[in-house]
Amino acid sequence: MKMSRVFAVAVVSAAILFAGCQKAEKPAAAGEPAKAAYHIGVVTGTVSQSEDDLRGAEELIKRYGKVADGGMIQHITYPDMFMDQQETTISQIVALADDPLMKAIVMNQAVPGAAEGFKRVREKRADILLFAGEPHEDPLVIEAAADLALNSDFISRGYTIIWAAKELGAKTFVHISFPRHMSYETLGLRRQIMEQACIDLGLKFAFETAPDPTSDVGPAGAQQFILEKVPSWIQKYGKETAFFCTNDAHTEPLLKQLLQYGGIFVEADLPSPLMGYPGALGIDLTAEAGNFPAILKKVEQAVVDKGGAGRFGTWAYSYGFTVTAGLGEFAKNVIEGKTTKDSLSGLFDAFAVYTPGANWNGGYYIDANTGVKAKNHLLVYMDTYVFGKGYLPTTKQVVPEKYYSIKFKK
Amino acid sequence: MTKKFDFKRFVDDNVVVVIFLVLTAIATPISGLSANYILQDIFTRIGRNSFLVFSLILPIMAGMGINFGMVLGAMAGQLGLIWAVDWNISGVWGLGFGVLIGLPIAIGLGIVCGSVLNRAKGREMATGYILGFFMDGVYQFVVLYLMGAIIPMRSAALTLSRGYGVRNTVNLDSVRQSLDKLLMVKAFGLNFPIATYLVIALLCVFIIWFRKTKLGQDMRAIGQDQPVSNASGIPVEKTRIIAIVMSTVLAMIGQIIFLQNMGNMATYNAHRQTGFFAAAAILVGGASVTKATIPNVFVGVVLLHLMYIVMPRAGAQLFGSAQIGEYFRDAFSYGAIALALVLHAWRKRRGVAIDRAGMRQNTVDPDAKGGVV
Amino acid sequence: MRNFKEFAADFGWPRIIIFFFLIALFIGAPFVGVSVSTSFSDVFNRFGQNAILVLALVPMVQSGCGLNFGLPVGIIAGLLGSTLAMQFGLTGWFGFFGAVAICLPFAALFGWLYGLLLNKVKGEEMTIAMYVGFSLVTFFSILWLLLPYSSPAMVWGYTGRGLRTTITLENFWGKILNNFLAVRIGQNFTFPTGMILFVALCAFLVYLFFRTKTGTAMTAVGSNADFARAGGVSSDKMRTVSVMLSTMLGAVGILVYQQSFGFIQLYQAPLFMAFPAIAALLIGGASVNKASMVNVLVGTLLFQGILTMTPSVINSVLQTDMSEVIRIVLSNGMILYALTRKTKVSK
Amino acid sequence: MPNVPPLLSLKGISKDFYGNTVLEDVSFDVEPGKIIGLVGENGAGKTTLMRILFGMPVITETGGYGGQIELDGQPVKFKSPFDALDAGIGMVHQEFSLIPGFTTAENIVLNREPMKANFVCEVFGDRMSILDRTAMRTRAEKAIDRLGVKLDTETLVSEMPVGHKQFTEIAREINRANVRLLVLDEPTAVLAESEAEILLEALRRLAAQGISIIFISHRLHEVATVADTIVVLRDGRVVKEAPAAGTSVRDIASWMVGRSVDAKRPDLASRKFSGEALKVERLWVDMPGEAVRDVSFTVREGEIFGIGGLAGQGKLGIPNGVMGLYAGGGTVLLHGKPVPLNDPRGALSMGMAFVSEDRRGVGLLLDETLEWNIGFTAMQIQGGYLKSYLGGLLKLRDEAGLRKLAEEYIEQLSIKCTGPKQFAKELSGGNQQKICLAKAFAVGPNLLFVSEPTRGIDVGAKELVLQSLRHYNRDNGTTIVMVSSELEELRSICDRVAIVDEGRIAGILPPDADIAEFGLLMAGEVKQEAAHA
Repeated sequence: MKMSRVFAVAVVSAAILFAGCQKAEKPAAAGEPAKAAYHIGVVTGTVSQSEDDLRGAEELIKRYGKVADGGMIQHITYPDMFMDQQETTISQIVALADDPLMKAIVMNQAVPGAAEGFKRVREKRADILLFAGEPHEDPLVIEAAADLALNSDFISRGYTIIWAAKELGAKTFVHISFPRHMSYETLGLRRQIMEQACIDLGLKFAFETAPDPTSDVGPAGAQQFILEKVPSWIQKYGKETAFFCTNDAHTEPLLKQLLQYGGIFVEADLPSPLMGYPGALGIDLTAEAGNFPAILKKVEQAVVDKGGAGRFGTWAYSYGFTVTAGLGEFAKNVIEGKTTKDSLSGLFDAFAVYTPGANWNGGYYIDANTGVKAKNHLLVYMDTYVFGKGYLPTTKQVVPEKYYSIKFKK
Repeated sequence: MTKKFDFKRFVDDNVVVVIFLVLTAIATPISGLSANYILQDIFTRIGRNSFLVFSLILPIMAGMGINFGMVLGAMAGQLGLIWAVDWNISGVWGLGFGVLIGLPIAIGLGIVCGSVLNRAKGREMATGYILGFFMDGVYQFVVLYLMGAIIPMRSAALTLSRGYGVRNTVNLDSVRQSLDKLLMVKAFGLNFPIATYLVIALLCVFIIWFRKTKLGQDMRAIGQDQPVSNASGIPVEKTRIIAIVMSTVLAMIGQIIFLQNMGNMATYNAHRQTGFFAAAAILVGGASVTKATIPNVFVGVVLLHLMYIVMPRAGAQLFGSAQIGEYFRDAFSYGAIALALVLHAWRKRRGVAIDRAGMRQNTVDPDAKGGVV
Repeated sequence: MRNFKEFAADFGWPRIIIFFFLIALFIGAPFVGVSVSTSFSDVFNRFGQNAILVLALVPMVQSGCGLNFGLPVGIIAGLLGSTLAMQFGLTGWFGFFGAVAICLPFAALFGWLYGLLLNKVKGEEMTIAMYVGFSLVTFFSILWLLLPYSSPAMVWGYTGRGLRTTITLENFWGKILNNFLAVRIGQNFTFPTGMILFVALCAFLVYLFFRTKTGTAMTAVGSNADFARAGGVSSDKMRTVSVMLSTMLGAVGILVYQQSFGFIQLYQAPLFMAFPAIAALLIGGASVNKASMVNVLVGTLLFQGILTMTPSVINSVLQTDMSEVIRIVLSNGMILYALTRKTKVSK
Repeated sequence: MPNVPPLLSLKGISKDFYGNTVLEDVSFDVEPGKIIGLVGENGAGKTTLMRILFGMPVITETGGYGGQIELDGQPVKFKSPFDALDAGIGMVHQEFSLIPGFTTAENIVLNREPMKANFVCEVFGDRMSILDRTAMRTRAEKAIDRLGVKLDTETLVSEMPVGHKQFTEIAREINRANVRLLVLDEPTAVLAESEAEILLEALRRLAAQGISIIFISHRLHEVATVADTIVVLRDGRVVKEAPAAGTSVRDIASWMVGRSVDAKRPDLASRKFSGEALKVERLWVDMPGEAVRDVSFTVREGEIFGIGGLAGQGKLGIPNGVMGLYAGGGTVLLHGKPVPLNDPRGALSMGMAFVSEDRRGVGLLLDETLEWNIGFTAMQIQGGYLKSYLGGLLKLRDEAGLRKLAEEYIEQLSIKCTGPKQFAKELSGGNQQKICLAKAFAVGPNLLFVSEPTRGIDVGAKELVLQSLRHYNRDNGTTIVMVSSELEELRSICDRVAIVDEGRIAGILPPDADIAEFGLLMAGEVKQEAAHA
């Protein structure tokens, strides 16, 4: 009885697999004319985790078609509970390498498990380009696994955000985060740089803890905390205070409360016109769907109506969206031989496709501990756009050299 | 046992397995993944997961249901690995060291867990589940606040820069896949981690052997009828604790095997869902909360993970959206456990009703069966 | 002394400890720069926000179905209610009560099905309820993406399809209960009169229900199912009614929560609602098979008090973020305590 | 062998529970290889005696016992059943204690399995030894052989017929190496006649092998055939110890139930009944342990109808079946109208009420107030004690009405309590019983079932309870069907008494009939005639 069951399962599984392969090979035999010569795999979060990243992937699909329809893009998502389910994340990445036509994998955000997934892909298929957007793992770990890692410039922005806050009239700078994020080298180091920049630029720096949305209180509990705390923070620090939080889930309630109680918001950790504002303000964007300049305009109108002119900022284009789409575009160009994978200008060209008219800046990551400049780890940022005021020339600012040598330590 | 193969009865007895077979049978071709990839992933996952799933067998045998308290064992395993990495012991030795450290912790936690479950007879599963959450808090306290502060840590790469607490992700490069690669055999274009398989085979042999021991027999007896076992002099409470301790220790080893394959460890999250996945696997494999066998484990691991591999892609292809595939996978795995539990509970009640009806045949005079029931 | 001991045994040591812990937090708050009036305001606010969700557990406890780990079932119904009301463009009072009106039939239907299921699995309700909740929430994650919602305020801005993770209620019925007759004292203290009144109304209705014939029968079923049967009461029917009631209260509870919170939260959010509610009820002194209005009110106040105070006070005192750990240990410890307590009900 | 002491000797055993004497100066001997037939009514003290012999913890918890138990002439005092087992005393209980998923052999050697030691035992102890399956089977076969029955050692208990389970139990007891005395408590109760025959034969074989047996059974003819000596217990005393040879079943029956005073019922003549209140035809009820197989009887209007019989024979099943608490079939007519079976609400709606024998399990809401307990059924079935509000839209409990009702009955039945708000669990057994009666009275029933109304309550309360039943019958003319294990009680209050045996009515007698007649009916000796009763 027992053995018969095992046997039955084995037989049926084999049958399924056989059937599966049969079917999988069929389209190839049919030989559709519009078939892409190679494929690019894109891994993002779901809408509930990070909308912009996913929209970037959808944009790529729109441009280059999805593999199922003979196009180029194979899009998959990692689990919402990515911290608990790394096994799935890794499998999903490796599954992309299963496709013999796969030539590149773009992952944004590269949540924990990405490095391991990349390692496995490498072992199997050394020819696949592996791009990691906004990696969560330590820089040295992801640099070893990926062809290119790309962060928002946590060093330069550590300075520029403070600079921008000062431009907007802030006297105090409040950094909201929690231990899990503070244990990320990228986020923890940025916080130290911000603290230093505050001292140098004459702002008061304050650190506030908020619950981690991935803990058992969930996003709801974390957001509730922000909703409750912002009024008392404003009281404590005054209205001329710029707030910054490291977590997306915190951003929305923070913006909502800041618009109501006063306060300044330079830009989100992963800035985007879609980040926080539409949700916090309940903006109707149906007419503008897919068009960033239009979205920006609409959001600006809403913020200005709320009396937030000159106090609230973002990037004109979504960072998450651009990284997904831009890295995809870059991968395509590299595969087609239009550029090389270590070309900085090639990358910015690819980004420019999705961000017409915006200024990008950035450079290679230098490990503060070793002083070694990484060849495959880029840090990028663009100009801050302040609602009711226009662009701040963030990218034109020269970040003093000393910030690059601050070590992650407390 | 009827010799004749009764299809209806087979389906009836294996409803969960059949449902999964059908689902994956539909999903696999849709996913468009190659057989080579699926097989390779399945073989990897068998090595990675089945040890964890095995840790559930003994408590089921002892009538304690699914031991959701096994996450305690997973925590012990992680503590062991943290030390192994901290002491920079690499390769298989590192794993052995981790097991050695984890062993006393797992035994201690197992005794705690067993004692708690003895106080909650009849609702062991829910209690074990909550106990896992509770201990998660304690674990966080130890790893996040005590390690480096009170418990000395050597490696700076492991400690948070604030001086105490372990980093969010522990890089297990020093022991990464050391067991898997000890004896990796390539055949038919696939890699087989033979050493891991040997360990699992050894565990199977152990379980088969254990069933034949006096202790195994006692556990089976307790699992079926506690009062009778008690009356015949079997120390019920103690045996139940032993079952949980063994389960916790196996889960500890299982988690170490799991993590060595994963290559890195989410310090504060990796253990959270081990109980959930293991339970899902064993239930999908056709086990019930009262009966589980070795084939249940393998069938379950294969089917559940086959679903995990193909379902997100199949969902993505089917709905034209990657994220729906992902939600699909989630919904199905939760749904599968719920369904399996419901079916078992329902069948148990139906079994009792049938038993009563059977007894009625014995006790009630057939002549008297004039009335309506 | 003996009296105190009896009282303590009756009230339960854990509760007394938590009570004094909370008092200590309030006393300590000013010294670490946490405003007491703000804290009080937050506690009242959270109390009103969560009380109905805790209340929703009572019927099922009373009818002997145990702790409703399947509370997300009711919450999903509530989410359907509020999203549909929004879709239909209802705002203000009309919006809130419209949402209530829409969610109730859904909740009744879900509750009925859920009740039928639970009747089939007597004795293992809690474990199964947990997984039923999980699977329903994940299933609805798909539906939130696929259902043809079109109101611009709630769909993803970029594509205009699928619901957002969080939807603001600002222009609909956000804070509508909170602001009704709200009393402001000083700068930091606001008493959400309307919400507390609504909670009181719900609690009173439940109280009344338990004084009706059906309510009496339900209590009897939970207290002694055989007695109830011998008294001509169908325990299956009573259990189903209690599950429906619990689900409906859960639906209304999430609506009250949302209006105070200001956002509708979809996708994974409902998963995180059941455990705090259960912990609160148990902290209030309920057991797995007996719960009263007092348990609900005391428990919610104590639990939400701890939840509000620990992050600010403890973290300030210890200069760490230990509150997370304290909360996890405390709330799960409470549930564990209730589950392992030798049942007081004499048989 | 005059100089050899008897195997077991009970000397002046006495026992009381909180002043309530259960056993008084019980003495008898058990010689090696002899079968003692122990008979007595329910409550005669058989179970308590066996508990004492077995060292059950409940005995020491309630103050120990008086007298002395001697084994081989040496005084012994067992602290736990395991001590008794070690001393060579085995016991087969009425309800099976077998592991359903184990085979015959596994059950027979349960927790005494032969083992093969291995190296692991050195570290982890004996429990890691491997079971020696072959030896297990051999040992089981040996035990089965001693019984002289046919049993497959590899059959699962759950798939066995009842008789085989019983044999497995006995085999398990005699499998012990040193077993010398076997106590069998109603071993034939669940067996068919042919199976019982085989069992008796097996017992004889065992006795021939030198094992002494104490055989407890209500089937007197079995006792008479198999036992060497018959010991009759009544009201905690040994009333007779006689050799089985030459003793008739009728003698045993009258010793068992016989009391010095015969019931005098001068009132009987004045009781007149007209019409038929309840008619039960071919009723069967599936109540575990109290199965009713085929019962027909008629109760007259205004009558107090008694149902007696030994425990486990099905007398309790009758009211429980009629009231729909257990699955059953057949025809029940109340005043000519059919009563729906398996539907408690239907039965209650027809105006019947039931005071359950399971006071704490079914009769009361222990965690609720007296008001609730008394008024519950009246509220649920008749919609009483509800107050309308908002023109009938809302109906709430009428707390005042409930309190008044409770106070009334507290007064009327002189229930000792602090008031209507007291919790039911805080009352004494007798007062709890009165609450149950009050609950039934509160419905104003036209037919009242009372099951074991005096079980477990003290003498004074007993009389009060019976008195209130009598009064209720006289004052309201309510028909009462009373089920009780106490024959005396039935004879003192009922107008007619039916005796149930093995799920059937063995006979119906007037209360002042000869006591021996009752005894014979209980012992199932007159089944043939009973069928026509």
